[in-house]
Amino acid sequence: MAELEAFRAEAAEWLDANAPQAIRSLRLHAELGGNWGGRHPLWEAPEMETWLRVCADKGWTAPTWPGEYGGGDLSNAEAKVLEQERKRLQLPEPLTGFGLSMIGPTLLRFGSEAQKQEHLPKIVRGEIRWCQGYSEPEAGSDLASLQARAERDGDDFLINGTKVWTSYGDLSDWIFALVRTNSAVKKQAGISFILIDMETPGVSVRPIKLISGKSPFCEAHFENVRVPLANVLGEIDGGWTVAKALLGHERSMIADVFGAGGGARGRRATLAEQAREVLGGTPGEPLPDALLRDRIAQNEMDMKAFHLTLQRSRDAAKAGQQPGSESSIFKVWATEANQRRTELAMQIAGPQALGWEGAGFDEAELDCTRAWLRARGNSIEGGTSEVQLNIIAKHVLGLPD
Amino acid sequence: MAELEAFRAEAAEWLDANAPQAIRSLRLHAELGGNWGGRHPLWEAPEMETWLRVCADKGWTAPTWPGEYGGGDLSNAEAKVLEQERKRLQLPEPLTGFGLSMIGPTLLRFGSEAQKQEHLPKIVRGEIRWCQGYSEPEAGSDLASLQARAERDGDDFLINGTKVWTSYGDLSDWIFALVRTNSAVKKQAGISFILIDMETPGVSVRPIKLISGKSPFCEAHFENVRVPLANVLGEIDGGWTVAKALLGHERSMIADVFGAGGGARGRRATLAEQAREVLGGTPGEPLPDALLRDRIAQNEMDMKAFHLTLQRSRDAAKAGQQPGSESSIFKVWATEANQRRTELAMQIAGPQALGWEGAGFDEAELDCTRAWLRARGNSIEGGTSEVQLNIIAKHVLGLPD
Amino acid sequence: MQLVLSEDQELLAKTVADFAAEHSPLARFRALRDDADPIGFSKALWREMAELGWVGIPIPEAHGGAELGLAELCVVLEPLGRCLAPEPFLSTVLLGAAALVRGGTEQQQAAWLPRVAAGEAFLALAHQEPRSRYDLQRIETRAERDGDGWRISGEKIQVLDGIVADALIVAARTSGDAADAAGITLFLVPADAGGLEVERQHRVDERGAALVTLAGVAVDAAAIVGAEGQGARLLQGVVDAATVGLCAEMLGSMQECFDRTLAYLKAREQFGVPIGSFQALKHRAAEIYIQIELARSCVMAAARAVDAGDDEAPRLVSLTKARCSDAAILVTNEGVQMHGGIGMTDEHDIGFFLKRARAAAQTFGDADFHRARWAGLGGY
Amino acid sequence: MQLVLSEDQELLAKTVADFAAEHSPLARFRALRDDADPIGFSKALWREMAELGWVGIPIPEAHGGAELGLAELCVVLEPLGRCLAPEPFLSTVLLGAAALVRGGTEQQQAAWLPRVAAGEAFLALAHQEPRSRYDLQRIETRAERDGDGWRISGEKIQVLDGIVADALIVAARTSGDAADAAGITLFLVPADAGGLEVERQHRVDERGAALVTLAGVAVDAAAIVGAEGQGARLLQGVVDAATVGLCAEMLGSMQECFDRTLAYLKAREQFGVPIGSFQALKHRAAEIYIQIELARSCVMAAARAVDAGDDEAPRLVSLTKARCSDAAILVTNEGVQMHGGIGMTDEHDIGFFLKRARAAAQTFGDADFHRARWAGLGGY
Repeated sequence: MAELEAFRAEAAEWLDANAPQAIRSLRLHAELGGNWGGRHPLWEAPEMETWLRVCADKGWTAPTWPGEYGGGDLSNAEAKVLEQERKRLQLPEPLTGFGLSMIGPTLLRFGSEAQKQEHLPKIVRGEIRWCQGYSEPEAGSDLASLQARAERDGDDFLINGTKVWTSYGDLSDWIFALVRTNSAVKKQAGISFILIDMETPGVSVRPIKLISGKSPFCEAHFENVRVPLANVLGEIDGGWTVAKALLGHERSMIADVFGAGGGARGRRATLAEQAREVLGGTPGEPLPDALLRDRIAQNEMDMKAFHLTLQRSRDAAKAGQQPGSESSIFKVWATEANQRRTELAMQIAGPQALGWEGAGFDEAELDCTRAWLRARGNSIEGGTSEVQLNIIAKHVLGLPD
Repeated sequence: MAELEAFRAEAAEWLDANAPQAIRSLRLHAELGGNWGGRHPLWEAPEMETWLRVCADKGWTAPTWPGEYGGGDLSNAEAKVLEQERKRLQLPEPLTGFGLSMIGPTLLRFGSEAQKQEHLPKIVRGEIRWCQGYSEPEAGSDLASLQARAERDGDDFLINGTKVWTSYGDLSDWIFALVRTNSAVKKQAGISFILIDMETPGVSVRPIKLISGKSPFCEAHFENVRVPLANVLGEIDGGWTVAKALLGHERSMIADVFGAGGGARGRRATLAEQAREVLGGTPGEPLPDALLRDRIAQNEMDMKAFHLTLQRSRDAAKAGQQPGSESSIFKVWATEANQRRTELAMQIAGPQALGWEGAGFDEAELDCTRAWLRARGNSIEGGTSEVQLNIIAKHVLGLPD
Repeated sequence: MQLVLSEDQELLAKTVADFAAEHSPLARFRALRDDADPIGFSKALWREMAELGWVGIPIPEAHGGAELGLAELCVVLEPLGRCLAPEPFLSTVLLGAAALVRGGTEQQQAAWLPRVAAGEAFLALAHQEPRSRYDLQRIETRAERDGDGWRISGEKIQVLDGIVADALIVAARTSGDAADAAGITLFLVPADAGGLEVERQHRVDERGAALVTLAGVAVDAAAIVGAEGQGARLLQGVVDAATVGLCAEMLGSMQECFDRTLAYLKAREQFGVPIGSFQALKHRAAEIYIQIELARSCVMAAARAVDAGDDEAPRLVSLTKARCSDAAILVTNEGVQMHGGIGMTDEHDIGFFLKRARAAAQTFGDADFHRARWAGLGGY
Repeated sequence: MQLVLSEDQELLAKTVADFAAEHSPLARFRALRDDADPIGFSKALWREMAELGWVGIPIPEAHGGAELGLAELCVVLEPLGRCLAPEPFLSTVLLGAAALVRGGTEQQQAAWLPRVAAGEAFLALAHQEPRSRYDLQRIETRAERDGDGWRISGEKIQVLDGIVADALIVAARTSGDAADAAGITLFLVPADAGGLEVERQHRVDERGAALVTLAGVAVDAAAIVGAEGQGARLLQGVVDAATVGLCAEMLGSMQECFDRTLAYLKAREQFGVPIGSFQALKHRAAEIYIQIELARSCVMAAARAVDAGDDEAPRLVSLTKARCSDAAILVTNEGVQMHGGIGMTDEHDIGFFLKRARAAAQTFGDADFHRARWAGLGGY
């Protein structure tokens, strides 16, 4: 413990000494939300570039990764302390994105030495921004039925197909994708996990507009895209194993996001605050609309029960117990509670909830409308609610097929 | 029209002349609910026996049945007028029961001449009380999987098996039942519809107690019960056709019962009246509990929308249109709305809803508790809600298996 | 009251459906949106509808209409709801013209109704205000006497199709306080009146709506629709009937959304079988079907009750709006969910139904509001 | 606050579960009912539970208890809820003894707590009245000064296990009006006091309850539990903690009902396959599972918050009771429905869970009541 406290002091000192003044307490922009790096980076503030560089030099953009790949070589406990100190000093994360959170850990687990050497340092330094290519237009919940195919051509694969729901595909440099490399075997077999430079000829990306307006999602087309065999992560035809490891990770990320109240939630009023503003009444006294009051309480209680269940799951893990099956409920419950929240916000806003833009609606009202529409997707993306319920019924409850 | 009006005058005169004074405006007992006839009849009042006799003599217990079987030979229009006049004069039905409503019409459609001659006049005169033997302990919703079997023995069948949910089996004289007569063919084929005198040796009946207390339901056991082949209605192995005709009839009867607000509903307070009594507040003003008020309104509106749909269905039929698919919703909706009603009554009654009998609870409170428990069965009996939804999905919406 | 379409009504329904299929596929609605059409609908198509006699349905024969009922209007509105046709039936016919039919002077009727019936003039009802929510009596806009006439000042929001209206029927307070029933008066105000400003609002469902500002707008005594101070009852009657019309449109929209979803359930395969073979989705589809059938019965009953001036009409209106609001949200939520990812994209049409359903549900009172009204009318 | 069972708690849970399996299968509950047992539970079994130390869990060591927390008591109550064990934990321990632990004088504690811990004495709390519904402060029973002592008159209903209680803790009003918070005083009244009548009530869940009539029951000044006129707060604290205990029992019951239903879904065949293979039932089962898991987290959190005297405890209590009430009704309704016809028969056990769930849901406030309390505590 003493060592850890020594590290805390050291970390705090270093952070304080190296963080540019301008980024302290920097309020992150809704669209950017931090440093995502890449070949064409977008900076929240010019000093964010400096901040990334100094942290990357120290390996503290990826504190727990091995030093040989540019990481910080810290223990998990140290990394947690570093994180605590960063937050205490109100410093933004030096780097964020799917390189650090998704493909990096996967490379560490499944990558060849050459692959690690090639990709990890660039992730650590924020030089390459990554995106994910899993879903396809025709596959939906049946992920394994994917049709994008890679055909062997000498030492290369030629890739053809389409990926959808590729978040920030238009801003990314490399994509990790699932492609079919063998159609003679049954569905899950015959899939490979492959890394593709999006500057390769034949790759094109088109943003997807949602019912709520613009979105980070893109559709990526591959037309005879030539990729070296060496870019396959894991075994050829063995990509399903790699993908599954990553998918579980994604679902718990989604639950975490909603568990924390949704990405942009922090800046929004609570339902009770919104209702007080819209409906009036005496502060501290019951809201004048008993029905809305009851539903607001229900939604708050849904969220609270969810958070307690998250905590129970974590506490059990900390206590060294086997992970309980309760984690299977996180995705479906958190996303649907969020949908109920946004629908309730619409109902509270009443006639003022019907705006799309412009005159007669304030920013909070327009945000309410967009958030409601966006939330409809929560029970679809990252595994539909139906799939989640199937999983619970089969794997937790043991109900027969 | 003039003829019909002449009949109205004639019917009114006859009813008025022949109905014993004591039965006019007779309030029917909850348990008996009218004349059910049979070998051991139970009379609401002694004069009910006279009333049955004079009506049966005229064929007006079964007004539309042919005169040769003891019926009244009236047209449907005349029968409706007769019914109107009876109600206007506040006279009870002379006879009720499954003979008139279920097996009688089925005999008229599927019976041999000998069968009609044997059974119909006794039904008309209320001499034989009938019950139904369809369901079995192991079959549930999968009616066609029934196991009661009839094995040929000369000119007889020997019947073995068990029937459940036989309403008033302990008070009935004959039972119409489905039995398997051929197990070599697929499920629906190989079933026969057979008529059994319950005084035959080997028949035993045991009442079924429900979670709500005593019930009209019974379990009927058949052990080597000898029944002549001639008692099969329709073709041997062709009983499914007969049964289906009857089943549709039963489901619409159930919907009618709930459509009319449930059997005993007329004597109960509405939810709003109950809530006013329990919760107080100023009559005419909103109830003090806005949540209960909302749910009471919702339930009233559910019932109202259901009644309007029943009316729409009938109006369309009257207008000579093909029956719409909307009738498929009656059973599931009416029974579930009734369940919601009884649960809501429980919630309104609050701590006073928890009584079973005796001190500290008044009759209305105890009735509320029993009605709630009894209503849980509404979505099971006569075709579960799940089966009803399957039927809608398949036959109305055309969704694939 | 017969809950069945007459032969004439059946024929009308078919005519409108055929017309909608030919002239108003959903692609037209999308194009109006994508082109940022300034008024959001087609005046040419409106005139065609007028020529077919639909616009004039509730207008007396003496003023060029068909003098038919709300029941017939609902027969027209349901197929138009199916294709989300944005033409201004609600604003011009069900709110504007209806106010004149019910409360207008002979002079007002003669001046406006024939032109409305011919598809040449547009009307709008300006009753809603920033603080009124769904309460028709919460009106703060004031009309003060000014000689023989009046001067009106106030702010109105979400005035349906206010941007195209040639005249606005404005609810203003000539006496009493903000929530009083007494003291509300309706005024017919020409769109070119001095001090009147109309600004378009952009709604999630793309329907035309406007902010209306009245800065001492002068009108003469003949501008009053109905009786001075007695406007609340007239307004309630107009909005009740319009609510049923809106519900007919909602019924069409939810039926279409459901039909499209059903078709998708049958066509779309996952795990090698149509997703419509999954029992959980089947049961949910069956529940939706039930809700739509119940909503249909309510719409028919409410329209006929309003036409008959039945005492039960206000309760049936609230019954219908509560059911249609809840059903429309359920059906369209499920529509998007069952379409999966593609249902979330702007390029797929199913999302249009979701947006319209919510907007309609929160117009003229949401389900809570109408359940409370049902209870209140029932004395509890 | 750690939402995880300690090793000791895990061991306790297992001990109770084993004990329940051996001594209290559901058949015992059925037999008690069928035999119309006059008290509805087994005093012998109660003494065994006392010997195992469970009855004395919340009682101070000085008075023969284990001086453990509500968290431990919940660990005991959950397995007992699984087998619907009707022994008087709620009445004697969570209401009666808890009131003395929290508010009793040293003398009261010494007189009663050791005997309670030993399983020899029974207590009950008489607070509910015909007009009180779920409001703890709506008390009309009056205590009037009589010399140095008091005379209590009033009527109490649904006094849990009142029929066996050796003493009742009676909430009476020493000042103020029916709904006032101030003026409520708790009195410890021996069951043999003159003017006290106790009559058994028969409830749908077969749990012991009684009507208690007090006709000028005389008690001396030393009978007051807590401070005169300050009983509301004490009563609320006691009922809050008891509510969590009730929820732990409900959690056990709903888990057992669900386990039995799941087993039935796997075993029962229709149309040639297990009904648990039907996707609609699967999804409903998954929804039930979710509700139970959430309820479990809440029970654990509320018990720990009460033990810690956390400011958030009252909100967590209401969170827990609202969730458990709703979940218990859902789970048991579905339990009966999924069992089909047999689930409706008295001879099948699943209906017992339905009855108990409803009774528990409507004890100490239903879900609506606790959502309103949550909102009120949250300042809206």
